[in-house]
Amino acid sequence: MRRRSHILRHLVMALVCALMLIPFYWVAKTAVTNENIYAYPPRILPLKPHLYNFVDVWYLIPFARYFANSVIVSLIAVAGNIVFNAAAGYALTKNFAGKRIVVLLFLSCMLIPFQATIIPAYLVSARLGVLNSYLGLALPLLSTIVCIFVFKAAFEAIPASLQQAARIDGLGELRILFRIMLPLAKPAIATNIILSFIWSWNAFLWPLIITRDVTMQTLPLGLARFLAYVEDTTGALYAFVCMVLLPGIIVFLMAQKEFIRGLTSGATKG
Amino acid sequence: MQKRRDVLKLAAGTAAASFLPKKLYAQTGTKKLSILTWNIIDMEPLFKQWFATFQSQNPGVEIEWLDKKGPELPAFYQTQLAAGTPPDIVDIQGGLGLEWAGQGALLDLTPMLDKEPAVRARFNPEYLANWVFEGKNYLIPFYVSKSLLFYNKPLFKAAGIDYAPKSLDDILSYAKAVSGADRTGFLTLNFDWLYWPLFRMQGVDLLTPDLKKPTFNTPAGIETADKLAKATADGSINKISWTGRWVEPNGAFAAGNVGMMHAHSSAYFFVKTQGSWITPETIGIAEVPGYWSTPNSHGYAISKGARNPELAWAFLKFATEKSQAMDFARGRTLTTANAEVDKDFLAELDKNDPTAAAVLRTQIEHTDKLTGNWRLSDDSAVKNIVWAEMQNIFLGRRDAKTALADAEKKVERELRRT
Amino acid sequence: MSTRAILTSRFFVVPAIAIATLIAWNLYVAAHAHGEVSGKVVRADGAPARGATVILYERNLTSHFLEKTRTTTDAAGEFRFKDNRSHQIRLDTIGPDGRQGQPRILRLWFAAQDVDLRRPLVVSPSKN
Amino acid sequence: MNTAPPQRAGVAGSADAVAPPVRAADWYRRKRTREAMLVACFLLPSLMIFFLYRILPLGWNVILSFEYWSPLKAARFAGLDNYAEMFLEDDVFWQALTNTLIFILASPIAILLALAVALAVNSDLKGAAIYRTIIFLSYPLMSVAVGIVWRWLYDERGGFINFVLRGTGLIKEPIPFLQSFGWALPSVILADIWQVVGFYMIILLTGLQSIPQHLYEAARIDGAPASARFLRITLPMLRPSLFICAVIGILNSFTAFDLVYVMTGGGPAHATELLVTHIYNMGFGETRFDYAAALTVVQFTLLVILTFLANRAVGGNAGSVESA
Repeated sequence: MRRRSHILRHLVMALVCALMLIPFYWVAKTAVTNENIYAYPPRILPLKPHLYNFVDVWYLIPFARYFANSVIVSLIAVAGNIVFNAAAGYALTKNFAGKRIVVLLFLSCMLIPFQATIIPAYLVSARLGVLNSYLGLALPLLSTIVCIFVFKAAFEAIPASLQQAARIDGLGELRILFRIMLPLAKPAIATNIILSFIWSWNAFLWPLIITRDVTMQTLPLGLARFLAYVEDTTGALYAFVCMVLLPGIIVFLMAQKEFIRGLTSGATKG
Repeated sequence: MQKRRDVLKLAAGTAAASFLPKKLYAQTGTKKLSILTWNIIDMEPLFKQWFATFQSQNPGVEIEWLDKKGPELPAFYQTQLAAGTPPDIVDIQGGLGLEWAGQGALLDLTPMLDKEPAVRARFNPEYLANWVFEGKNYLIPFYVSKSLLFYNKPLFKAAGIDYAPKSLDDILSYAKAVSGADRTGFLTLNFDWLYWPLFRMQGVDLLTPDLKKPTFNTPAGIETADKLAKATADGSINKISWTGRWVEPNGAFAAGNVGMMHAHSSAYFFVKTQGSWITPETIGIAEVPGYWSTPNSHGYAISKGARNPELAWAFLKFATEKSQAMDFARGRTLTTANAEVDKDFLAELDKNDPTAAAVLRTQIEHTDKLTGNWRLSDDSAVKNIVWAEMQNIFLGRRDAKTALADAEKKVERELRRT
Repeated sequence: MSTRAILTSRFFVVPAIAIATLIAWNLYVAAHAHGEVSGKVVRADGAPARGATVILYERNLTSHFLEKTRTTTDAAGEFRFKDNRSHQIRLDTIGPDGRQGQPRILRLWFAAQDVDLRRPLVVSPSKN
Repeated sequence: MNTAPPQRAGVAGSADAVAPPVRAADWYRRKRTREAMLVACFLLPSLMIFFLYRILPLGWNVILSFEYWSPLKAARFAGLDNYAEMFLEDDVFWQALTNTLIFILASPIAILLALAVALAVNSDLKGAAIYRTIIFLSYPLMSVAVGIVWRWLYDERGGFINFVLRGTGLIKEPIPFLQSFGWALPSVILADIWQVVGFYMIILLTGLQSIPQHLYEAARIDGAPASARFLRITLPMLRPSLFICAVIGILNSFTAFDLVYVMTGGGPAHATELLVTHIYNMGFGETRFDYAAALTVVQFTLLVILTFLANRAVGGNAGSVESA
């Protein structure tokens, strides 16, 4: 019985994965060829694959510089997200006057599209004097509401008795947060790392507006620069996409182990 | 105490995490010129060279060059306007320049052009007149293009057509003859009124010459829209004509299964790199019946908020001078609307790349038959209204009569609004 | 956490491997980036083409090729360029009789990579 | 009158004896203020960022929506003109509103899908980590690239989907997915689901893994069947995560901006126009920031209501109201 249900589940999952992977295959295939993607019938296997598109990408944009900028901005954003979101998420597990308002405020903050805030956000950054700087690039991304709620949800699932015990032992709130709560909320941390990394890594419109120097631009802006040289049906574009995507995938692969640890630390499973 | 120290530590950490901004944009002693261009970062070497030359002629000038791609340039420019730091010079495509002129963002260049007739005389007058708004000239040509007809000679041959369409009906009947299986007969670009010559060749115009009233809702207008819709339904016209922007139509034509494409000259260079079938023998180049075409050009403007308007004007004169314009034409293989440059460059190109020369020659001929360039400050609003209804007609959601009547009403309302 | 645990954790190992690969690659590039392009030009019948002109075009960013430099082949039909700075070049040949050969596009792994053409360029191709 | 003096006397007389309780109350009060301080400090950084980059811009939009304004023109009071135009004259607004609602209402499908995947991946299934990785993989892709690829997948002539459907004989004539009024919006929604399903999954996984295992063990000892364990333990414990997913679904109606922009540009004839693309077009396309601001305010109000409803739908506890 159990075995059969397992096979069935594997089949379903394999199918889902296959569907998920088709666009990927196409990105990768186009990246190693220069085929016109509108040709009919589409060629399923790449014809004469090569890696020169990646070479083109490297020379068409200052890849190393953009990459370094992206890494710096993403590191700031990830660090900010873990500290600020964990703190805010922990605060929200407490009871305090005005909590409802704060939660409502947080929630409603999410509901404004960035496209409608470009001008005021730029003016704010100009007033803060952070235009064209790493901090300015990362600032709006330093805390994200979804991640605050991820932390809050994780903290709430931790038995209150643990906190109580810690408090009786005389630990301060900050220590409770960092010594007790955070180690038990590893999945939430991993989620925070993954999501905040992806968001800052892929941010496009904000860096475009706030940077003026070419030396401050991030990788996704390379896309705009890039599309100026080659149109978006060419292999080079897809090669670029691969090169932008890779760091995100690596971060995910490294951080997702924490899920497994979170899984096994939660007692034995049947 | 412990707790307070923890909090302090946290605060200190936060402060330390905040890098100080790298550079503040303060006014400096040197004269600064900032230039915002539209998606031509590939010309970086040439621009750097221009800047160096210009700086040697104007010592003490610092030049900041910004380049943004089409969809983002308006957002960037508007943000800079709101912040009070607009780039001195901005490169604008199509009718957007007039819109910004109408908003009061741009400097009127008429006095400068009047003072220096030699500069005015550089340009093809029709292209220069494209950016006259309420009698004032707000932009001067940077590089220009207008629509023409490309066709796939082998497909035409297979369909037994000796190409020479004299009217829209010819185009449609040829399209029908070519189409079938996975082939379609005709494709057009549609953004920025690029589809309008199809109407204009039938005698349909959008507005009265004083730009006060719509004139497209006529029997001829309805008939034309109807014909295009029918041809789309039976597969003669590729549907991408009405939904694609740049890449899809060009990609489809380059794939080699579309008979004709109505597009502006830059499409040729894109299509050529994409389509292996394209050789001088296989690609046909022609004017649209009646020689009607829609321009899709780039112009230089000076922001009204420019810190150094005289310097900006000096740079524009410099950049449109023969030698610079020629370099640019060569680097990008295009026409500049600097009449002398275009003539010389085409003569040169005739030797190296006759096909490209043939394409570009169409760009400087029949410039008295430009259409789709209405000098409105709300051109994009009108464009969006008309285009949405056109899509409804062409893709078969609404019949031409009611849709055009609706469009007419909405355009009237929009014209009243401003 | 002990030093050993840090050194063997994937958060150290992955970036370390990446950096090591990067350094190795850059060393390799530095040792092979003199911009030397050499090869041989032959006639349609396979005999070396002496005195043929070889033109080196660099690809500029809008997929046009711009002429950079040209040279003439020696008695053995061989030629050598020393100052290619590009990662994508085109070689055109013009025979002593003025006829053009088939152009060849070379895509290199890095800018100024040294290349020695294995297949000779053929001037005045056999179709005429 | 009678009781008062003795009481006072009592308090005054035995000050020492009563002192401890008073000090204790004081201590509690101090502890409460200290805790409030701490909560405030913990919330401060996030609140500052949101204030600067969310609340201020929102205020800016609200004010602007009652004015005539563009970057270079002095603001003039417009009353409700912008709103009147929107509700009475702007057909595109109504279309965009409908599309936005459809977009949001489609998100439960994706959430259910993600829940199924998350449950499967969170079990003792071998290779679960690989499945999880693959399914999440679409999320980090840049939306612009996703749009380009899906635009090709849907292409009428050269596209993969039509190729497969025709190859297997399911359809005779190719379907012009992005060119037809009926198909365009569902097609865009499908592409969007493809991209965000991994995001939902990761949120739900975080939630699943935060559920203490002993709850399940206790239930198993009690002999509760799997379905009961799911309904009684998993689902209630997942409420916060489900709420986050619902909010993400609502947000998605504007984070999908790039996707829509690249795939259809809002067309054909506004068939895939969302409020956010309309806002962008109005603001930066037609230089009507005042009108765009009014649109923003309406969208914001709409989303607040939807979020409130979503909170109700998953049990009303997700964040706002709960008592310890």
